[in-house]
Amino acid sequence: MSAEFVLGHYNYWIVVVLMMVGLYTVMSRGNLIKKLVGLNIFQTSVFLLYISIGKVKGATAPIEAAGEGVLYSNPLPHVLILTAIVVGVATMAVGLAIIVRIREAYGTIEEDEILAIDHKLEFGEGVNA
Amino acid sequence: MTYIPSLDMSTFVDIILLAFLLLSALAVVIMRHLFSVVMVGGVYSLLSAAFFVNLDAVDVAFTEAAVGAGVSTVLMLGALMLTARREKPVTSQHSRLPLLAVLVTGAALIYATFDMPAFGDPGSPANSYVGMDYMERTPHEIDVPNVVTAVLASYRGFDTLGEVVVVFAAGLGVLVLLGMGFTGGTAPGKDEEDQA
Amino acid sequence: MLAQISLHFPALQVVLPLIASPICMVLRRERAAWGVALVVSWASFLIAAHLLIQVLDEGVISYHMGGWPPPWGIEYRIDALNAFVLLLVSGIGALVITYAHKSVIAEISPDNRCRFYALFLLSLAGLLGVTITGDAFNVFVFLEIASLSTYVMVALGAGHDKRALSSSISYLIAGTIGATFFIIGVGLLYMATGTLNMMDLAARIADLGDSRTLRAAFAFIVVGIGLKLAIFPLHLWLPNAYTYAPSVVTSFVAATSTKVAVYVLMRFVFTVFGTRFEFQGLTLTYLFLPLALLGMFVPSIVAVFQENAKRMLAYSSIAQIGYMLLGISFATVAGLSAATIHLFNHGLMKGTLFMVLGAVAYRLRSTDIASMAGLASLMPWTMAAFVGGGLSLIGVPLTVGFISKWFLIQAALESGQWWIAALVVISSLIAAVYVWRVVEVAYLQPAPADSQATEAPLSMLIPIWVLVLANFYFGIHASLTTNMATRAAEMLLGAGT
Amino acid sequence: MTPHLVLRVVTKTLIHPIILFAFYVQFHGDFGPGGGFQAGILFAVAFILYGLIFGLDMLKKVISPRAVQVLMALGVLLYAGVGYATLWMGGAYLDYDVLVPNDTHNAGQHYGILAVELGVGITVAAVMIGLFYAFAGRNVEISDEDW
Repeated sequence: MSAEFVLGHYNYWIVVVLMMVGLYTVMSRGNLIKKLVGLNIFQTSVFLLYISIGKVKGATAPIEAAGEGVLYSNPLPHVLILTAIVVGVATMAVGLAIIVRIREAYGTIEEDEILAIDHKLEFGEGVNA
Repeated sequence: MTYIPSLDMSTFVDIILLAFLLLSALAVVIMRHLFSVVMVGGVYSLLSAAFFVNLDAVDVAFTEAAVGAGVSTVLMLGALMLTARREKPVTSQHSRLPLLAVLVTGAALIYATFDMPAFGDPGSPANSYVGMDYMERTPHEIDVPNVVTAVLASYRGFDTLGEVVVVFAAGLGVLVLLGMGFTGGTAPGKDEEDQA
Repeated sequence: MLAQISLHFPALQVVLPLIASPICMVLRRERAAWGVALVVSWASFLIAAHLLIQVLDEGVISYHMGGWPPPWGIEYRIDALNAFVLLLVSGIGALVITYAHKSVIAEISPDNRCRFYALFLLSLAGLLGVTITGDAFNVFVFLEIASLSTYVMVALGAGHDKRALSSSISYLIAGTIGATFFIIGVGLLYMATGTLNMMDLAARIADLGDSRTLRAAFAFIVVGIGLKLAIFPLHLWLPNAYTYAPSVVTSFVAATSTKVAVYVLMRFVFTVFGTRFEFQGLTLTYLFLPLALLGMFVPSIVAVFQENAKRMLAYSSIAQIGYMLLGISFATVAGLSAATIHLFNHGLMKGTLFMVLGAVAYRLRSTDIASMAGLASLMPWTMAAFVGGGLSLIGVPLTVGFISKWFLIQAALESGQWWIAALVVISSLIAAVYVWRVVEVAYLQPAPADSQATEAPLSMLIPIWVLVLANFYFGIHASLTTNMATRAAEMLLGAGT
Repeated sequence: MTPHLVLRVVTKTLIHPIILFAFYVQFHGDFGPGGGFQAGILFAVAFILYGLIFGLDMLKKVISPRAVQVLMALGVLLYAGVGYATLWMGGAYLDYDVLVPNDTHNAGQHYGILAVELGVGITVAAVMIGLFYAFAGRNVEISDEDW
């Protein structure tokens, strides 16, 4: 593995590690807010991947005011990620609203406690609406 | 002409920013005080915005700073006010299966990187096809200087319509779930049927 | 004039429900919102029918959004396969909306009724958008419109049972991880090819041959869709979401959203990656086939032991996804047509059954099997519809279920795996067991003396019976669906080469 | 609300430049970074800041929750409506060229982009203010000691 190869790929490697840290947080933590923060990190890291794809070395932002003969970075990943960022925050808002309702209905936002209450509803007190 | 990656100022800044991103992501996993978790999550977004600027994605950076670091963080804090401040400790068995899943997924992605074009390569498939064509076509087909705006609002304008609808769906969804407290909305006191 | 408008039907198919949604939201009267939703969803169905006829007559329709040709602009591309899926989704949407009025009044608080129709239309537009588009990233955007509105609609069940909230958040987290996996996959595809248009992707992938980036892209797209689709080990979010969502939502989502996900899976695996992509063959044989077989049995057995009929049918849905996956895993024309036929037919059966349960919930306020004792004497038409749908689910001759199983068994035999054919038959017997549990309680047990339940209102019965009759009609005139499915399968396998 | 004089004065002076900047970002998106999304958020920030400092009731007088809901829908209607307009004028959905036929200076594209960006801005701003109303209008249940 040459130095050039490392220089040309370290960006992707770190981004992959970041994604996995986010994904791990979502999957392993029981606190719903923390899960959402993890989800946020996971998604943001995917944005980092996309933007890395569109980078052109020595180029500038794709705004055509710089004149002739200037190198520009690729605008398409930027557009896609603008959309994805907004989709991400929309999901976040809905998720948080549901969590607030969960806290009001269950008194907790810890997954295991919620599951325990659900379980009790199912088998324990025979409650069915 | 083959592209040979080299170390320059932008790459150097890139490495530093990625290191900080990694640190803040790890901090989020370790910390249990939710206020700090949310704030460090905001820092993560802000660092990403800096990363985007460094990679010439100024529009994305602007949005990430406003949305990721701003709106998301404020929403999270708002939700914290209404929910809890601390996270319960996690037992180690709980995190074993996720760890395995994450390692496998990560390995798949690292495996994928070995055939990827080098970072910053102007000749990579992504940077030499549709994306770059927009740079050529925009001046005579749409004639606005900011090509990102041209692609966003015209070439891929339908995606953006979808995106506005997603925002609308989120607004509608939160309205349905929480109400707006006043006229025409579900007042907070009206949820007694959930408690039943 | 009509000819002029019909040129734009591909766009209208999606943007009609899309623009009706904000209109419904600002309306103050629930009846008005229902009326708008009703008109729009039926118009949508007519458009889908028109598109299907046009595709069968004239071949593939390509519509350029914004007038930009692909790959620069977003293309809507309609062929035999997705025209078929569009017809299913819009048809179920129209019937469910027709049926919805009374059920929504019973289950959703007055403040939220207009907004509910707005969400419903968003979800319909999202699913139609995912199906019709020929652009990989556009799939993601419309998938999120559909998902986001569905999460909220599931959470609306909280007025009845608070477990709807915990189901909704699990669904949201699983769904978002799935969507993120999907965009990682699309990003890797973009990295390797530089394009997002599906046909263009297919052409470029065929040129590239094999690479690690493409393999990873394939894996991420399959896992991402697999989460949305609730393929067997990734199904954990589904049973609760279906159980606690309002009846109308369950009827619509169960009959459409997993079907659209199956469609997206087929589209990516066969059209985009194509049969020449070697990694695909390995995945189909060593991953899809075992998961399909496990999926046919484990959730079916779990379904037998459920106390709640809605949850029972939810597990049954996961099992049915196993059948579709099985068809896909053969990667033959017979297998893919079996999968496509079952995709359509399962939409019909589950639409029927969940709508019946909605009618039961409307009268009994419960869908526990125990509470349905003697219901056949109180709600004879409703329970007869359940029997009709149930027979179809089991796969009795003259129903669509039989056609599905018949094609699946033939596909298995054709690929020389008679034991798989045997397993399909055995798993159908399990379906007979759980359908019988409901029928036994409803027909053979006496009704409680104090029961007030009466026959479901006509506005619910008519859409239910339309679907029941469809279950038999397409079971008898099977050539209508099978011809289309075979054509779609040939197209899928042909396009990649 | 306790009278935090400094906060109030600073807020009052800040709101105008924020709104001005939002307008700049909204209408200058063709030339520099920015566009409807960013502008919508900036608009919302001005209102939310006002609501934070002067209280929800004061904000309600400036913009009622019902108005917020109508604006949410209006933005989508404007964006999708531009598409219907182009259909009406004989083009494909969202084909802005037909808005100003027989034009070589791409005026149709300019008007189209301006209109849809405005739609984006309206919906985003309204949704953000709506989110603020939704979360801030909820009762806080847990005590401050838990912090």
